[in-house]
Amino acid sequence: MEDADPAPLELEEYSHFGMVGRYTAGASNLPFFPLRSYFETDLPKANPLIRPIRSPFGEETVYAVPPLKPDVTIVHAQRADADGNTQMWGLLGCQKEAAFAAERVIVVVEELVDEAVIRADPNRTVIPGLIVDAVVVEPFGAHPSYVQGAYDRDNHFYRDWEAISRDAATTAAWLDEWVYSVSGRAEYVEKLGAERVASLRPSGQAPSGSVDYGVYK
Amino acid sequence: MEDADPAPLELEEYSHFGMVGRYTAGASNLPFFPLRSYFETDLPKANPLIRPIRSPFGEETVYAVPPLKPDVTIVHAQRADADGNTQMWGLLGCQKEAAFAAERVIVVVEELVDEAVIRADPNRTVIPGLIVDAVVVEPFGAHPSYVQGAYDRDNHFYRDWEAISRDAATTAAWLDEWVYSVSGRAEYVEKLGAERVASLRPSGQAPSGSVDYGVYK
Amino acid sequence: MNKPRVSSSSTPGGPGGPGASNSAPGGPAASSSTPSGPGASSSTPGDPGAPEAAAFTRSEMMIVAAARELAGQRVCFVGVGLPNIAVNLARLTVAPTLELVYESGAFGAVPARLPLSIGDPTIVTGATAVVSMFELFSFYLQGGLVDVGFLGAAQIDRFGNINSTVIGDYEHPKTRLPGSGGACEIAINARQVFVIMRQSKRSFVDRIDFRTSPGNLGGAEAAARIRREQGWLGSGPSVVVTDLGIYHFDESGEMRLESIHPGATLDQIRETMGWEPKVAEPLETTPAPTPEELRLIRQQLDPDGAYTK
Amino acid sequence: MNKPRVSSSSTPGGPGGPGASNSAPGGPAASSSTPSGPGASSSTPGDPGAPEAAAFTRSEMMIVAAARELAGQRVCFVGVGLPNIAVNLARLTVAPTLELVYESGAFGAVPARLPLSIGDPTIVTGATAVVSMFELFSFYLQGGLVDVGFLGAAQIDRFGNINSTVIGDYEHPKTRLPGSGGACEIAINARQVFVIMRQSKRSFVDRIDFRTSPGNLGGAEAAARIRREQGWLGSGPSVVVTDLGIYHFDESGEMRLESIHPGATLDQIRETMGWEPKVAEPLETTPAPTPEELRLIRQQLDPDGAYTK
Repeated sequence: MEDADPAPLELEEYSHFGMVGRYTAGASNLPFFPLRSYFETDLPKANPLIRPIRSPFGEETVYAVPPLKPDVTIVHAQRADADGNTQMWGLLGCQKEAAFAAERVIVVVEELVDEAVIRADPNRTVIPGLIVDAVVVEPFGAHPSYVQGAYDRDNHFYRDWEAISRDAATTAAWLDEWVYSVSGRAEYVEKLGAERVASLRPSGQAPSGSVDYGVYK
Repeated sequence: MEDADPAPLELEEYSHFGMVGRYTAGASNLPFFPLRSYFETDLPKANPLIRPIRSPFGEETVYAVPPLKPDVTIVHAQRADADGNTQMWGLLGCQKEAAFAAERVIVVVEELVDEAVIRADPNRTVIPGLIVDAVVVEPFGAHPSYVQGAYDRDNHFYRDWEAISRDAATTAAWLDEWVYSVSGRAEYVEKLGAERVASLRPSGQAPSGSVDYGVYK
Repeated sequence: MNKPRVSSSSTPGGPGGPGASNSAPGGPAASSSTPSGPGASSSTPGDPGAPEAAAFTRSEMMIVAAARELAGQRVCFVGVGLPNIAVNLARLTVAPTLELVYESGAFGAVPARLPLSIGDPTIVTGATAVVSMFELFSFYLQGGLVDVGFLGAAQIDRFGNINSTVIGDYEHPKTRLPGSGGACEIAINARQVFVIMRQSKRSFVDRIDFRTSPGNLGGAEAAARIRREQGWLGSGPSVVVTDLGIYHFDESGEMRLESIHPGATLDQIRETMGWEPKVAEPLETTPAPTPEELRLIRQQLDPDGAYTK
Repeated sequence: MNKPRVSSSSTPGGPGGPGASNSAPGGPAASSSTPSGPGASSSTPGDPGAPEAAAFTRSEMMIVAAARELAGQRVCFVGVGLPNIAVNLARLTVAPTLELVYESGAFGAVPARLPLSIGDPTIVTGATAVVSMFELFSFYLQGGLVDVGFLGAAQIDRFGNINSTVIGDYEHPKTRLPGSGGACEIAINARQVFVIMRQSKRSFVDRIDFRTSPGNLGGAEAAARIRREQGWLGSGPSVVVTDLGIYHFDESGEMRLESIHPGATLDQIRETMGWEPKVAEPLETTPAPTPEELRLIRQQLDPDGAYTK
C-alpha cells in the first residue's frame, strides 16, 4: 500500500467504534452519529469527515461521524429461512447495522431452515428477510474464517496468507488456483480436502439449551 | 392529574423513541441522543429539553434529547445467576438501556439458575452481573403484567384497575389490601388464589430449540 | 426488497433451495382468555332509516373499512387502540402476508388472539423477530422500512395533523391524554400514515390543541418541502377511516371524503367535523362488512366488544 | 457494582439464594489445534552475563510482568496482539475472576485456548455475554464499565500518547500500520490504560508520528482538564510494561521506570528510548517468571511461540 502498488488507495481513517457508528447512522437514517472518540488525537486532521459537534445541553463537545450506506452488504450466518430471515449466534460484530444500512443484502448461510425454526426463537433473529435480497446456501462458506458451532478459524491459512500476500505475484498465483480455477465453493471445499475440513470441526458440542416462549391463545 | 390531586405533577413531554434515546445516551455516557422525531410538532415547545441540532454534514437538522440516568432501574426477567447475569426472551423494551444507564440495578427474576445455564447461551444475556446490585428471586413477581413463557398478562386486572384508579379513595383501599397488608410477594400470590394463577399459565409450550456453540480447544 | 433469491452451490444454476413459503404458522385461534367481558356491543347500529344499513355497528364498519385499506401493503406499524384490531383483521382477510410491527419490539407478529396491549406475550410467540425498542425505532421505523404507520388520534385537522397529547391549553389542560407514545415518530418516518378514529366536532377540528404528529402541516407544498429538506423518508398521511366514511388526501394536502359508509349521510359527516369537508365526485359508498368480516370481529378478535362497544 | 445481593421471598431475611460461585467453568485446556507452528522460541534470553537471568526470554518476562499488573482488576478490555496473551495469563494466575472484554462483542470470555484473533469462536463458548459491537463500545466501554484497557502500540511518548496508525508522514507514510482499531476509544474511555510493547529507539520516541490514542497529552494537568471538561470517564495511562521494565506515571503525567527486569540494565533502558527516562528511587527489580508462569506460557497459551519468538 505504501508503494501504491498496483494503484494508490484512497483511505478514510476511522476507529472501530467510528465504523460501528457510521453503520448505525446509515441503518437509522441519521445524518451523523456522535461518539466520544477522537478528541485530542490526529484522526480528525487525517480525516476531515470526523467533525466536532457541540452538545445542545451543557458545554461538552463530542465527535460525529457520517453515515455509511454500503451498496451491498454480505453477511455470513448459521441459518436463514427461504424468506431471508436470518439467525446468528456467537460474535455479531456490526453485521446487523451494516445490513440495515445497505442498499442490498446478501446472506450466506450454513443451513437453510424452515420458517418454523426461525419463528420458534424470534429473539435469535438478527436480520429480517424484509431487507434481504438473496440467500446463498453455502456450507463451509466462511472459510478461512469460522462459524460458531460449525467450524473453527483456520489459523493455518492466516499464517500462510502472510507470506502469500507479501507480493503481487504470489497473491495472483493463489487467486488463480483457489478462486478463478474452481467452479464454485463446493469445489473449493473439495480441494481443501476432507482431512483439513475435519480438523476444523469443534471438538465437542456446547448446546445453548432451549427456552419456552409459551402458547398464548 | 388535571386536578393536581393530590399534588401537581411535573411533566417532561417526550415520545417513546425519545425516551429510548434518553436511556441510550445515559447508558453510553453521551451528552445527547439525536433522532428525527419532533420536527414540526409542539413537543419542543412543551419541553425545552428537546433541542434542535444541526448535522455537521450537510444542511439537515435533527432533534436531540438529553441523557437519562435513573437512580435505580428495576427490571424483571426470566432468569439470572447469583452474580446477576440476566437473560430474557420476548419483548425487551428498553430494559437493557435503562439498566446500563442507572446508578443501581435491581433484577427481579422468576428463577435463579446456575452460572452454567447463563454461559451455555451467552447471546441470550441482556444484562451482565457487572452492573447488577441485587437479584430478587420472585416467581410471579411481574403480576399483573406477564413473563414470556411463564404467565400471561392479567387483562382482568387491568380492566378492574381502570375503575379502582379513578379516585383516590378506591386506590388507597386497593393499596391497603394488596400492598400494605401483605407481608410480601408470596402472600400476594397466595391471596390471588391458585385458580387465578393457574388461569394465567400459557396454554402450551413453545420451545425455542437449542443451538450449538461448539467446543473450541 | 422483494422475495430474496435463494441459491445453493450444490445445485448451481438450478432452481435453488426449497421454495419460499409464505404461510404463517400458528394462525389465530379463538380468543378466550378474557371470558367475562362487558358483554355484547351496545353501540348504535347504522342509521335504521337507511335501507343499506345491515346488522352491523358503526364501529364494526370503521374497523372493516380500515382493514381493507391495508390490501397490498407489506409492513405495518401497529398503533395502540383501534389500529390494533383493524390491522389484525386485515391480516386475517385482505393482507395475509402483512408484517405486523409492534413498537414494543416485535416484527412479523402472528398473534394467536387479539393482543389487548402492545406489551402482550401473544405478539412474540411465533413472530419473525423480536428486537429492542432502540433497534425497532432506529432501524425499522426511522430507517424507512415501515410502509404504513397506523395511528389512532384524539384530534385531527383537515391536513392530517394529529393531537394525542392534551385537550385544551398545554399548561392547564382540560384533559390530559396519553401523549405521543410512538405516534410522533411514526407520523414522521413511516412511508405513509393511516388514521382510524371516530369523528365528532371534538375530534375533527379546525385547529388541533397540540400537534403531536405532523401531517401535511399547513398544506401539501410546505409539507413536501420540509420532508425533503429534513431528509424524512415518509410522505405523510394518506388515509383516514372513521365511523362515517373514508378520507384520502387531495393534491393540496387536505382530507377529502372518498367513500361514505352505508347508513351514514353527508349531513352527519358535516355535523361531525369542524370544517366544511371536501367531497369526491363521484362519492363512493363503502361496501358493508361481509358476514365473514363480522364473524372474525365478533367471534375471534373482539368477543368481549372491547373495541366495538 | 460489587457482588449483587440475592434475595428471595421464600426465605425472607434469610441468607438468600444459593451462594455465588466465582469459579469459571470450562477452564482452559492444552491448546493443540495448530500443531505445526514455527517451533520453539528463538528469541534472546535475558542477558547471560547477569546472574539473576533465569531461563526465560525477554518476551516471556514482559508478558509475565504485564499479567501481574492485572492483580485486583475486575474488567479488562483486551487489545489485539501482546495484551491478549498477557491478559489470558493473568486470568490463569493473579486474576482468576477477571472479566475479559473483546471488542468483537464478548464479555466475561473464558477462552479454552489462547485466541489468535479477537474474532475467534473460543472467546464465545462459555462467555457471560455476547453482544453487538455497538453495545460493547457504547454501553460497556464508553459507558465506563471497563477498568483497564490493555493496549499494544507501535510508538509511545513519555506522556503515554500512542501511535498505531503510521510511521512517518501521514500522507506519505514510511510504514502503514493497522490503524486505531478500538485503541482510540479504549484510551479515552477505559478507567485506566495499560500498555505492553517492546521498547526501542523506534518505539519509545520523543515525538510520535501520529497520535492514535491520547495519553496524558502534554502533561498531567492539561490531560486532567480535558478529561474533566469533555466528560471522559477514563483517567488515562497508568502502566507501561516492556521487555526491559515496568513504568508507571508520575504526578506530572510522565512515564517513570518503577522496576527493571532481571538481566536488563539502565544502560539498555536508556539506549532503547528517545528521551532521558525518569527512574524511581529505589528502583525495583521485577521478580523473574515463576516456573508455573513459564509453563502456562510455553505449554498452554503459546506452544507455537507466536507471541514469544
